[in-house]
Amino acid sequence: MYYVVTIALLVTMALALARALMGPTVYDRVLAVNMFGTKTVLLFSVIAFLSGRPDFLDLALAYALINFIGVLAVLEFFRSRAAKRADEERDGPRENGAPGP
Amino acid sequence: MMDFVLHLASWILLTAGGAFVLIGGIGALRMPNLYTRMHAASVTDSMGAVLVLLGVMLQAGLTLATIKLGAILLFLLITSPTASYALASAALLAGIKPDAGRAADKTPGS
Amino acid sequence: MELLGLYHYWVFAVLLMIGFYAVVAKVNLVKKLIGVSLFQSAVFLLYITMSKVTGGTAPILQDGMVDPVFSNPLPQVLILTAIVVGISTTALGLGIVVRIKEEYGTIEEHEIQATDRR
Amino acid sequence: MTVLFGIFLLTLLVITAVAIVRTRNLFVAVMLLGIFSLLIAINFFVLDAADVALTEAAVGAGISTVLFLGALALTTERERLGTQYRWLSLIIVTSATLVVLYATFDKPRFGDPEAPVHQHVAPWYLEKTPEYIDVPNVVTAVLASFRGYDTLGEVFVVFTAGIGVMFLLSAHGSGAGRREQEASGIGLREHLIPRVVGRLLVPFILLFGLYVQFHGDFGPGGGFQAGALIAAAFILYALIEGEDRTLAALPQSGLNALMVCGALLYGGVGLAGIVLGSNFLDYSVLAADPVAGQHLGIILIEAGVGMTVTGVLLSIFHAFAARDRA
Repeated sequence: MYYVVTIALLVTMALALARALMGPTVYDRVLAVNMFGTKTVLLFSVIAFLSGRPDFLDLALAYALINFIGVLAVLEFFRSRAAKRADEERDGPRENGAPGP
Repeated sequence: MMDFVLHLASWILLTAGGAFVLIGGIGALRMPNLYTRMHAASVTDSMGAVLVLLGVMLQAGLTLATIKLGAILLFLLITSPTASYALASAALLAGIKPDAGRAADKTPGS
Repeated sequence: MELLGLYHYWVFAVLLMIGFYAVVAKVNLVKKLIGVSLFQSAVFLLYITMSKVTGGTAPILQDGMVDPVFSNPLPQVLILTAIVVGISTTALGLGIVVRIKEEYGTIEEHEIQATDRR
Repeated sequence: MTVLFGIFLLTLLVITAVAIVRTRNLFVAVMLLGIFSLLIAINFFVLDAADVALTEAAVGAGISTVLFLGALALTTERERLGTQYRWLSLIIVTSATLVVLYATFDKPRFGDPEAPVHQHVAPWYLEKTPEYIDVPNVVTAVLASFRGYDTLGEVFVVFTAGIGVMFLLSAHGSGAGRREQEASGIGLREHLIPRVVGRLLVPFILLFGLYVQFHGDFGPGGGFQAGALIAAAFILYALIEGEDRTLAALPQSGLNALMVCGALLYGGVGLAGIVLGSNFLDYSVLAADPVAGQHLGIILIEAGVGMTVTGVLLSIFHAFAARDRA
């Protein structure tokens, strides 16, 4: 019966991967990464029991704790980029800064 | 008898959890724009995760594993809404409007 | 089913060469570094694949295991350290790329070479 | 059945890798690299390598994304000139792939217990660990004791890489005085929800890191994983509260001391073996009972590894973050 859950999780991972590949915006891809992370936590918990070694739940715990750091880093990335753009518009473009995309 | 009931309950929870995870995954693939897709993805993070982890907990019985599973559940329930918040505010910052329909995908930031 | 036993090695070969392709064919230096880390992951996968024994379990002894079969711990040790070394060296590479960007104003290989020739 | 799961995951891995190389947007490539890391960690776990999966989790989930994003913020997030010599490269790569594929047919089949790798030293490690070292986790025993020399080398490679990054990136951002004058820098101070949740989680991540550090003899874990987890906790704090407050909590001089002391502790334990009349990195002489000596030695050198890895990863992060502000 663990197999049913595992297969559901694997299929969902494939769906999330499809979303990550299709986009269309970068935020969809970040969403897919985040979803993939949660599925990984669940998959680790289920497989730990499936293989009869419940002490390996540490891995799931590690992911549950630090997975969202990546998404916060994304938020910080866009925030600092937006701040830089606002600065540039105020001060005029910098000399050797590459043009934004 | 007690064992059987516990097993049955855990299998029901696990299957329902798997179903919710799958529904959320399909939703994240098929919904028309970013914010509705986030909405669908949150189904897997909340209902799916809760049901699957509760199901596994019933299998584990009262051991250290159950406490770890409880901690995993707690942290997931705290972190995944935070991640969604961070993502949504990053998207808003980039100017993606929470419109209905496909039009929302055509805004800058892609 | 006999050939399925080689699937892991095929994936290793394909991943290795995808990483290699990114290193030789891409012009952008950050993309080349991403290629290097794909290449690295392929090697990790090869080692861990070799450590697996059918019917085995992770090499951590546990009370109450009857006649356990363990997978090979040695490749796992090598790769465990290699992952941390890998991220440190990737960071070093990224540091060099950042310095190149500051000095040349670009991280596209052709443009760097053009600047050097001038 | 588990083998089929593995094959499915490996197929996803190849698809992800192709997508990483094909995309022209480097930000997307970094996000897909995150998925790649998750997938390969699951694969390691399915292949019985719990320790390796934990390392990949600790490094890949937070730190590697943060570092790549930091580098993208300093350079560019678009490849302007895509591919050079596309067809030539494809021909070379395809023929090389065919050669490697041809070579795989001589490999022993997946999971074969008769494969040559499983015949030499490994059975000896598995058999003798309970007797000589008496820790349940054979991976830790091999890492820290039987092959302690290798690990010493790896620690010094990490150390050197950290020094290299600091040399490269602190050239003209020098002076802490200038740093103080700079305004906010990184930090999500105005975002209340991540701030509250992050502040709640940082102590738990630190606690879990220490658990992984000291539980490494009994379960998956050890200095490398713990170092990466603790570094991730500080990086989270830097993301939500700003880098200056992180540096106030654990200043760069403290990080330098951590890096150096970790490496020295490792080497010192090795030398202590010589002083007490045995070989370099032989812990048996550290205590009256050889097995107790091994336990002591493993705890000490794992602590050294954890200190160095924490120091190096955090110094690298701070070097990139300080560059972003300069």
